[in-house]
Amino acid sequence: MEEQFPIIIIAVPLIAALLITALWWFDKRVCLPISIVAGLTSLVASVGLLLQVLSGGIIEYRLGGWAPPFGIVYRIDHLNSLIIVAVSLVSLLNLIGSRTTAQKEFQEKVGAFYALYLLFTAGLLGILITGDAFNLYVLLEIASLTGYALIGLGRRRAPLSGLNYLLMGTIGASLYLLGIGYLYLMTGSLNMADIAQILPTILPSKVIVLAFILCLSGLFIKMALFPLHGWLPNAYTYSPSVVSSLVAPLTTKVMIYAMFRLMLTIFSIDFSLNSVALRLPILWLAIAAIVMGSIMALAQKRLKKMLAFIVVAEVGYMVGGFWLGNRAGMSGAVLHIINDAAMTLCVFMAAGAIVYKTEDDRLSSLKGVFRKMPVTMAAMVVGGLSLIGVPPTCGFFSKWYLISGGMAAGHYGFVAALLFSSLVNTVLFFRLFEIGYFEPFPSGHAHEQQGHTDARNHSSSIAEAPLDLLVPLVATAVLVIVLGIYSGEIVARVIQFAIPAVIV
Amino acid sequence: MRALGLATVFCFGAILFYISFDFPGWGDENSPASRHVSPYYIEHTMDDTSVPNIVTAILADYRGYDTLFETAVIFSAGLACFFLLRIPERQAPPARFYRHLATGITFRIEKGGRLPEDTDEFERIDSVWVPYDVIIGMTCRLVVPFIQLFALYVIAHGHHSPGGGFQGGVIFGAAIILFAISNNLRRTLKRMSEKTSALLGSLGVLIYAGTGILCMVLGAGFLNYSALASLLGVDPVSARSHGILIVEIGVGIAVTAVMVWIYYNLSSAGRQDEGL
Amino acid sequence: MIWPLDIIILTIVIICGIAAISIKDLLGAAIMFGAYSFMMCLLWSVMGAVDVAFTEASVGAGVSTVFFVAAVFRTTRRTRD
Amino acid sequence: MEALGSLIIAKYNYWAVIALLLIGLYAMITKKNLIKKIIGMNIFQTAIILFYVSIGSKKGATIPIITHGHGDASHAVHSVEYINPLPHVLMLTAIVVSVATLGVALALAMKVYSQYGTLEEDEIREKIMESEPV
Repeated sequence: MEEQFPIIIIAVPLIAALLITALWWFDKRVCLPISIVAGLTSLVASVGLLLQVLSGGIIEYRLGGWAPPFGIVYRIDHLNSLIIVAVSLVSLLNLIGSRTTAQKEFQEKVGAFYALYLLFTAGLLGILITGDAFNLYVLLEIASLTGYALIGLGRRRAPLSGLNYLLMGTIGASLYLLGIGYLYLMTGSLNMADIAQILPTILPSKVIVLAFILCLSGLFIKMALFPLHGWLPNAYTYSPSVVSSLVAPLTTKVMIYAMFRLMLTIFSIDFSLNSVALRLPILWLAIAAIVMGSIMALAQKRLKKMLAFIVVAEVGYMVGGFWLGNRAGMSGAVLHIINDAAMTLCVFMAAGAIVYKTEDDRLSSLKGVFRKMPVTMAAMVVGGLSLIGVPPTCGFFSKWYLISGGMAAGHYGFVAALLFSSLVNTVLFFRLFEIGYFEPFPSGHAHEQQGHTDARNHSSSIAEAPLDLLVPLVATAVLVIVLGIYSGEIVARVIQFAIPAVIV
Repeated sequence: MRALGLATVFCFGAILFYISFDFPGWGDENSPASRHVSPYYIEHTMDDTSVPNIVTAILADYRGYDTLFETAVIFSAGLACFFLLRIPERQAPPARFYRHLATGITFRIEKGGRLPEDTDEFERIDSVWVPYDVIIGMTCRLVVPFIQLFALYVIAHGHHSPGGGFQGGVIFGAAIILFAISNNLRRTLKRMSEKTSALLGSLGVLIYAGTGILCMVLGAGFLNYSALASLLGVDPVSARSHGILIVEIGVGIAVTAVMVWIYYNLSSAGRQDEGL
Repeated sequence: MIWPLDIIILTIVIICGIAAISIKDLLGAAIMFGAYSFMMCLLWSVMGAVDVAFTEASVGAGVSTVFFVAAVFRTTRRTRD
Repeated sequence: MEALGSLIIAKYNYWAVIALLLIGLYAMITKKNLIKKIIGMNIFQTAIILFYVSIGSKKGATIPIITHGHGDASHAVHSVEYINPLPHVLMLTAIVVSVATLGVALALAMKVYSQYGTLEEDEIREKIMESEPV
């Protein structure tokens, strides 16, 4: 059983999605239990896999029993086993919180929603686990296709932004496919480890450099690195809340993982950082992403759009961390993938709860929301503090690593951008807290002047989000703090081994 | 915008063109692509899987995992179209139109009244007059079974000739779509309802994934068809060949159903009425 | 692989591609796209990729075109570019 | 002259791929009509498929179906006699992915049309500006 963990992680959500599509025509209540069981199985298997990797090192799983360059293999090391756990956990938490909101948003089509949700999760987990460059493309497409559909069913501008995302995303995936084609043309192989072995024999080659650039730019589009982020803000803003709290924490992070896998395993780390003169340009792009994302977030009047621009800035953190090219920066970036998944889930879920209750996410309509929804806003505070980078929340620790990486590399622009972004996040969240906490509820004027029971009751009555949304939200907020407390442990026991030894 | 687009396109093109001079020549049998992995497939397919069509063998066996997810991609496309477009019928329309098939006279029934669904003499239409051509409808009806037969041949003969689950499935689906275009969508829905197509779609992918799980249960890895040998009572190499046939049938069912499902939703904008 | 035939079909493919994106009528564009796919399928069968050509003939030239036509019927034929 | 001729024969297929890639990309960037953009996207994808198929081709080789399949066990199979089958397999997958993407793209475009009554991007933008000032 234990040697089958890698496939269980992927196959169980896939089969559950199929079962839901079939059974839901007969009974609509089966969707959520099946999905949760599938998510839980996947999580248990991924934790088991992480423990196996920790005790025994790299695991290889051959699909169809064929040896690597000929068949497809899974290759699980410290890096992806850690991120797999994070992704399946985030997906499960959001799934548990989806019952009421999904029912409200999708009504009759809720079965299709859960099936797409599980397919999306299976696609992302497949990207993380695979050791085959072409297989990554197929799973990328399954994750994106379900993502487009989920986003397209939101309100107002959602179909248009979904279509925009689809067009951009398809260009991205196609560029990646073209890059893999160039690699295949020169090496004749599709297996990542095999390509990595062949590459040194044919370097230097212009075709390989172009292949690297094509793959990278395809992934940059998919991860919404500035200036290719055009699709992201609208897509995340107008999608249904339960979808944005699924897509926002996961898609960009998994794409960043794919970029790191590309740098690390396919093209060697030495080639990507030193042979191609891309390090500085990409670092500056990352800095631009951080700065522009923060500035654009300041300009927004809607909560979800503001959070979406913060996601754009966070992408800059991680990309920059990897391209700093030293141990601290890379550890920080890997740690930030996990932390950012947790804290983005936290703030987007809290935003989803607010939107569920108030039907409006304009910042001006959030007056008095602390009194109305104390638990939700407490979670939002934890998430916000983590995005700012206040200890002991997890955001502080990864940012610490990133900053010390920037110092060690002598790249002070990156350090300055990180500090600037923290500052802007402080402004953003404290503005939010101020509106929510100090500004009176819209009917509060009466309360101030006449000071009587009617208005007071109205403004102080608690109208909290439903319990099945609150429990995972609180769990996420706790997770944000726990991750922060144990981040030293995570770095020492897992991430340390994920970074190649040549990096100091 | 146009100038910027042109500039981007030309830069991209110039880079690609410049790099193309470093490519190995087109059709060069000594290029790395033809030297490294692919000779193994060409030389060992017969011994490993006993399938002469190398493409089928790689598609369903060596890289069968890719194909599983490719089927899942098409399945999620069907699901996505349903999810995005389908408009469930909430209330009865103000008036229903029925055409008497023998005479072509249209009846209009007001206030939610309706004729029984299973009548052969009348058919429901969506406006006072819907174009209707006996010759086209009849001809296509005659052609459809032959196209379906060909589709089955393509699926079954994928081991020895070009073809397989995808091609056969798409042709089978195209036959049903042809029926839906030449007659109308309601009549097609009576023969293959939306529920049927959704069930068949998930059944098809389930056959594929289930085969993989079955191999796993029998003690080999996921999708390692040689584990089926004990179940089928043949040697492991033939078991691979049979395994390929099973998954191709699954793919065929899934692709047929999903193509029809997507067509249902696209052609009627999710209302599932008369179609094109 | 017969390269004069190959070049002729390639030229037709490129012409069909340009036509498909420049016709000022969406139904026409959809049909041109079908022609493009069919020519592409011929090209691949000339190059020996029979399975790919078969798939493209059924998927690209067949079902994709039907989807395009269905979508154009349910929306509009009008286009300004 | 001789060298130029052989260069063209060795590369013209890749150049055609580049031309098609550019046609698709151009349509996706500059066209305002959503269906036109989707057609451009499809051309872009087929161009990549053509690229892979070109990688797979081999001079003087036949289609990748083994003749003398069953029965004649003594007949050795030489890899130079058959076209490289691996790119074909990959491209079967890519074709199916492209039709799946096409279906979803058209569904989204139809939703956009039912919402705004037009498929032209600039007209849609005008309608958005009218209906929802931030």
